[in-house]
Amino acid sequence: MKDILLQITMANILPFGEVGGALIPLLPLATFVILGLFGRKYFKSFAGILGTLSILIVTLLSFYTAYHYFFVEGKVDGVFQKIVALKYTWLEFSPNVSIDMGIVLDPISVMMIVVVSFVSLMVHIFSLGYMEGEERFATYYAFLSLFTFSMLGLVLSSNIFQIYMFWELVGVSSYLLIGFYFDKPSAVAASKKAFIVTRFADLGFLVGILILAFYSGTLDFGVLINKLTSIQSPEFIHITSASFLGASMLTWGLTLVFIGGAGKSAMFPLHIWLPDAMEGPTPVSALIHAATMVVAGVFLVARLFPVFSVDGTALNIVAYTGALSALLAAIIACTQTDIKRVLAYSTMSQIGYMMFSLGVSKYGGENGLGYMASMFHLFTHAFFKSLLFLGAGAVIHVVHSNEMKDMGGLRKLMPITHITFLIACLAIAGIPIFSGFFSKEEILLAAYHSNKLIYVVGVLASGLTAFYMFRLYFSIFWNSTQNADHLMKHGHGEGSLTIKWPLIILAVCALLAGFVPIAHWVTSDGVPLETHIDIGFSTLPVLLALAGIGLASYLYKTANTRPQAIAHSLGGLYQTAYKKFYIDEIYLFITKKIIFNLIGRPAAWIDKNIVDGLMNGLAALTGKISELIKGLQSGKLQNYTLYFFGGALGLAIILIYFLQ
Amino acid sequence: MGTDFLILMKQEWMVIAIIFILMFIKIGSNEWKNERILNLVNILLLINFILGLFWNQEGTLFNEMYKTNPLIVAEKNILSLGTYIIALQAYSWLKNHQHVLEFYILLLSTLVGMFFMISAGNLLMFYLGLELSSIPLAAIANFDLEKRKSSEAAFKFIISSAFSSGLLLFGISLIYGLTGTLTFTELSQHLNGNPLEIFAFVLFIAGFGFKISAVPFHLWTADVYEGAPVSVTSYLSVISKGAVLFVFVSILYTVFKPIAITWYNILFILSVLTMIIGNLFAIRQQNLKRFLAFSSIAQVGFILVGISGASREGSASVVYFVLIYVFSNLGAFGVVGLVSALSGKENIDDYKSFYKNNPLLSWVLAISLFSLAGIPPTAGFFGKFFLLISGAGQGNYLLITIAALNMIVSLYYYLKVIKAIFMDPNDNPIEKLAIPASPKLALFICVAGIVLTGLMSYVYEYIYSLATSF
Amino acid sequence: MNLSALIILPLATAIAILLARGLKQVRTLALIGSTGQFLMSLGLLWAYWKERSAGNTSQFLFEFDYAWFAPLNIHYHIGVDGISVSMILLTAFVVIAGVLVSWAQDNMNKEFFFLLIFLSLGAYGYFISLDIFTLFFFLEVAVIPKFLLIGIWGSGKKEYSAMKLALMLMAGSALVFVGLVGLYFNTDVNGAHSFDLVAISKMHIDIASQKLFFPFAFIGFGVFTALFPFHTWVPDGHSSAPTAASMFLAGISMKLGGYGCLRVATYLMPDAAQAYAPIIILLSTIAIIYGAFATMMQTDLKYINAYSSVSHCGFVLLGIGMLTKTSIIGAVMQMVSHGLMTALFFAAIGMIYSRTHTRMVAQLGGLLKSIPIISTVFVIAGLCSLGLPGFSGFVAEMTLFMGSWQNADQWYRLATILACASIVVTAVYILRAVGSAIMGPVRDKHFNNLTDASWNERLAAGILIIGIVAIGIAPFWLNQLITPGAEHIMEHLGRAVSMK
Amino acid sequence: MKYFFLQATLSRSLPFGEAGGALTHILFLSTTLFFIGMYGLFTRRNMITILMAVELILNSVNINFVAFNKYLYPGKLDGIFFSIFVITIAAAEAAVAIAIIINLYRSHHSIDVEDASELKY
Repeated sequence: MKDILLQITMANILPFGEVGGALIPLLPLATFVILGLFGRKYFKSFAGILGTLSILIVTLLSFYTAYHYFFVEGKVDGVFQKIVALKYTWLEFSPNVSIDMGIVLDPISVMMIVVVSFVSLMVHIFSLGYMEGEERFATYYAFLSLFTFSMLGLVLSSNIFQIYMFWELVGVSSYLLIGFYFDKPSAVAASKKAFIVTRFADLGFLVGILILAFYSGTLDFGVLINKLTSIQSPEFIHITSASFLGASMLTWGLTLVFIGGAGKSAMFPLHIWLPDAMEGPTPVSALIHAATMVVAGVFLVARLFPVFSVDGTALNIVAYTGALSALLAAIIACTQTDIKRVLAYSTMSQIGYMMFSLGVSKYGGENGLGYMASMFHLFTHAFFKSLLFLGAGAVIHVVHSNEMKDMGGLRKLMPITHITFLIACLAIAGIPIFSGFFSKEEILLAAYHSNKLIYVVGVLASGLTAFYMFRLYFSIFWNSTQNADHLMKHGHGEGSLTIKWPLIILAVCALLAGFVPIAHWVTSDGVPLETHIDIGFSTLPVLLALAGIGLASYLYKTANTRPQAIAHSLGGLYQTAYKKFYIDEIYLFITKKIIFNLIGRPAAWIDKNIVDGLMNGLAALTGKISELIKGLQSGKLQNYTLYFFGGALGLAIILIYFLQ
Repeated sequence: MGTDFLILMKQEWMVIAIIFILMFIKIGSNEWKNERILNLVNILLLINFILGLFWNQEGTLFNEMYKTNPLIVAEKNILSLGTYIIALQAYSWLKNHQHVLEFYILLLSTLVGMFFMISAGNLLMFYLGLELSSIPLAAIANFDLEKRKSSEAAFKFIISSAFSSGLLLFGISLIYGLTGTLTFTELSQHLNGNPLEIFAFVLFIAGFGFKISAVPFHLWTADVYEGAPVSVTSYLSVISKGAVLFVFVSILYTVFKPIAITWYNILFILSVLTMIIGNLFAIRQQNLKRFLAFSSIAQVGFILVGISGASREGSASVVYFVLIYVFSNLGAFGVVGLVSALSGKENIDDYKSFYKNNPLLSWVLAISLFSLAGIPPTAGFFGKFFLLISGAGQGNYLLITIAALNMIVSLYYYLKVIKAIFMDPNDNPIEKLAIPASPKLALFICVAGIVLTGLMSYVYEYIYSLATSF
Repeated sequence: MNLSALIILPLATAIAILLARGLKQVRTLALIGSTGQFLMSLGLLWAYWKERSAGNTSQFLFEFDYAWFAPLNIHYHIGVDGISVSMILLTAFVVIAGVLVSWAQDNMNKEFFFLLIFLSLGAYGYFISLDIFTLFFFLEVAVIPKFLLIGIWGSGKKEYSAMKLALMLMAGSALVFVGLVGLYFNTDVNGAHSFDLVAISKMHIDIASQKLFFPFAFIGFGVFTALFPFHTWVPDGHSSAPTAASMFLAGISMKLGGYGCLRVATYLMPDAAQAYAPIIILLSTIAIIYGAFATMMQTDLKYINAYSSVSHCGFVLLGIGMLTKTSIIGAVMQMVSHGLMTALFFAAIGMIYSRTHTRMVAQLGGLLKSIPIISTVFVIAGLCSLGLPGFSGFVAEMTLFMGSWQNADQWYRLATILACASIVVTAVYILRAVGSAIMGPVRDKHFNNLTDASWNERLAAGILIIGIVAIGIAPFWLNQLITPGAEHIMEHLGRAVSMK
Repeated sequence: MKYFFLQATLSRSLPFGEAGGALTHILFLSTTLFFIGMYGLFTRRNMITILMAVELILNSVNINFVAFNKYLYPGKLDGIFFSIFVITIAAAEAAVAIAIIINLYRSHHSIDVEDASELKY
């Protein structure tokens, strides 16, 4: 057996050397195994504490790592290095091509582990109160740990196949968590849908990997990026000269990989699973469908960004898909009434921002602004969006409904939730000082310098964002107070400390995250970037956002019939947006009508009647012939002798005249 | 000369001695009980078989009319063993029969006839042996005197047999006319393959075809097998057929070697026809005896494939297969005969849920059928494999493919019986049968033979060492 | 290590079972025997590693050669390489799980366990054979027990299924037979024909005869491993069989075919394998896609798994047809993985069926609530089937795809992409089944009173899951086990090409 | 027509030598007898007649043997001996056959061959 290969460079970045590094993903895995096997029986309510403790340790380790990377050892000659901290061969196909399990530390992965573990910790704590009394409490924490493990593994991947594996694992943990309330048919359907849609996208990812790996002759990110970005390398010449249907194999490979990313990140037209995924417990939505898993697609493109940057076509696809998704989702979000769905569409919209920001970016230096902005937005978005979801969760916890009409006037009942939610809304709307403002400005700036059309879309969407977020905010916390009064009467409180504290912590983050100098740390080439806010440039988006807020307060702050009137006057347009542009229906048509009826059913029918029928027919034919020739054995002696003689004579004739 | 005469023909003498002992008993006293006679006969046949294994010599007698060599001795021993098993199995049937002694006298006469036939070095001797082995058989085919089917079977058998000897003789007479000799060793030097000779040869082969029931000379087989008593049927299907096959191989391989191409073509046609027709008819049978008749026809098809190999492997594998066939077919017939004698049921439908009350018999029948179907680890697998491998030695893979596909068809009907025994429900399955000791012994021998003959390669290697090279 | 012990132990167990009395004795004996097999297979793995790490690089280890039928040059020649060892491990895992699952088998228990153990004997013998006669012998040994197992203890239209299975498999082996005989007569080892796999591999058989006999051997073995369009025994056979028999059938018996395609057809007739590769790939791609779509329409859990087996075994043949080292490794991995996974699946289905007395997806629902352990087992099997990382299915499929993609031909690429696409369809049917049978509201009041898995069922599932996970999270050992064998095959292919 | 055709083939290919003429005539006779027997066997319905037809066939063989012996190979007595044995065996055969027919008559009350056709298919 070949020994496990350990390649440690600058191991002291990681707490306690490589062991500590490996602990970051493996601790949640261990928690998953322990809770999964024994949780039901032996832990029951202690499971939550155990899971939270383990994730707390992981968070501390991540912070330690981030500190050491960004402040102590990560930078060599002013450039943040890509450090392979741990690597062992998992499956070797040939000396060059192997799937490795490793930990790679570079700005984006270090940033991501911080985000993932921190948000995960918040969600763990929140769930202690939120999921209390749930029958499958231990299982819930097991799944959360599994997800955390997979997500950490994903961001730390050193190998494109490793990322694919964890990609699938986050998919399945998402599946398990969405379907957590398995006795609800809608939850089951949603989990199924989420998994299948992303699986379909992953097909693209897989084929993309095959293409890239074949031409570059490696699966290792470092080597792959090296080979496919150096114009003179034979691999590069090979992959760009080979073409299929008019596009080079590089474009194909990257586009296919991007399809995988688009699936996971709910980009149009593969976004249909995300709104449905809100069937899962709300903290799960906060963790998976807001802050971490859904940005995996962005992360993937960022990870391969050097390669993307040499291929304009692929990058354009990324940009336009992102922009389209951002706008589309924003429009749909304005019409939805389920608060979690609104948040889901807003997530999709924000990820659209990140995507197109990457798409308009170039590699290196100032040109890499979009890359930086995208990562920045990813960072800030994680906080305010998980905060929004947790806030929504707290609301749902009290109201026991997802529908806006069941809410209203909750600001008195739930003051902390109200304040934190407001902060988050301001952040996402891009109001200055709040974190979202900084990242969104960078994105729009990058777009402005590179693609005016996308810039316009971005600005438009940012106005819409402010509108629908505040529509949400007002509908929940202001508007009619009937429901709130009713709840007050029955003595409902805001919830336990475990519910409140995460909200507060996240609110602080959402407020302050914008001041984190991401530009100094996370850039396309590792060289720190200086950014500054251009007041003049910011005016338009901020004004638009304020307008959106104003419109929302006009329409939704108090109970009135104006929204209905507007919806009515928009008629078909409103309906189209409300029905999410009928994309679900189109999918349904394709799957149910075309795949099931035109492929599945015929295949089953053919198998039963034609292929199997052939076999049965063969047997039946034999029986038929047997029946047919039974007359030979007539029972009459004279016939027998006649056949006997005839046979002999025939044999003689054949032999004498034909075979001689 | 005198001692040679006694020693070389030792096996014949022993059987003749048994016949005489039985005749003395018949003449001397009528008081003997059936059981006593049956036990005596069984012991005598066992002694005959054991003695047949030792003190054998090689040589010729009567101006090469009679010859013997280790292979022939081995073949005769196989037949003796088979006869012994059949005698054991006949116990339940003959226990209450009036004419036990006559049965054995006639039966053993045919055995003597076969011995002479195998040892024949001359067409006349061959003919005499053949007739001696078939005419008494017709008589014992009618041994259930009062049964209509039995008489009909015997009648069909004797007339077909006479007719086939007529053709055979006509062929022999023409061969004689063309070559002027009847001795095997001289015959082979005079053959040159002209059309008349081929015509004569075809008639000659037709005679053989009748005996081994190759299609299209097989039509009597099923009727006779069904009508005759089970013991006679098993004797016909195993011993009589086996003996003729032994002769057939040696005559083709030695006497008719000069016209090998001709008989290769004949064997090709016959084997394909035999396999296909045998199988197609076997599929639709309900009566187990009739079913086994057709299955044995199909088996002959495979044997013909083996013979067509025209090699030392060919002759060895035919002898080997016949040995295995003795065990397998007698195992099957043994069970069928027992059930028929004790409960009177012969149809496949009657065997539904047979396993419920008679697990032992079921397994014996199943193992025998598996062996007939050629399923490992039973010996039948090896037998068939070697037959087909020697057949493939000629490079005719079409024949092998046809044979292999026919094995599937044959498997189907064997499995149909297995299915009835083990799987099909039946409200009224056959009661638990009390099996007398001697049939039990017979079945044990059969099963042991089926299991061991294949796995112990020694048996095949021994036969191979005896076999004549082509 | 004396490999014959792998045959002798099951034989001794089988005989002991025949002599035993009562269910308790019988099943105890069966368990002891299968545990013995299990330990022995692990011992074999250990011994194999020891030999290899001691620097023994010969192609086959622990060889033993005895002239069985000397006149025909038939030998009892046994030995193992990594591929065989992995298949033997698979067999041992499935056998012990199968015995455990059948713990409560009361109806004709003696015969049942006898046949199970006998079947395993055939499989072991098959995997250790280095003489193609012996190999063929054991191949057929393993057929008839299945017929009886299905026909006697099965459910539904069991007689029909049993008959169909037996006939189609025997038809397959008849074709194999023709192929082997043809091969035999085209060999010349020291002036004699030979069945010896090693000896034949060292000589060059002329291309015309290779081309003539390769289809026989390949299709023949292919029938066992559900080669389209000869796969129709699979759904009926699997669904009618009792649980343990389904497990054996899908877990072991279908692998006999794949192993034969690789070890006999491809290895011994490399030129023909190359010539026929497009057809193999075409058929296996059809099997993969078509099997997957046909699965989607099934409503019976066993049918779902059976059709998915058609699809998954298509991967095996695809890997063999692609003829690259990685794809062949992938094919072998897929065999092991699918064997374990599908056995687990059938075990879970059997457990569900024995409690709810239905296998129809539409009649089940909400089982996760009342029988969480069994449901979890089912879900794990499903996730493995749809190729989730961490389980063996993923490793095998990815290896296969990587290997297939190395074949630069456009059409082969298309086949690979289609094969990749099938995993999406797999997700659809697995999740549909899981969604409506395991999850969802409780469909029937009685389901609330079901008892969860008993110790033997847990143990059986646990053993299989350990196997699946052991490959899933640490595939390198299996990879290294298989690689030398695959390299030998590739080397042979390469040499054959240069001889052209 | 078929039979004549066959006879023509026979006579063309026989190496008759000087004795050709006479032998041909005798062979013609025996062949005719053979086919007459055959015809009787195929068409008669009485079992005894059928038996007689078979005897005719055997007799044609006897004629063959004797003729060949006399004209072609007069030095040895192979053919003649053969025919004696054939006659003997034919007698034995007839005896057994008639016994069987008698027994059959007991159960069937008929010796029409059509009545003895219960065993079929």
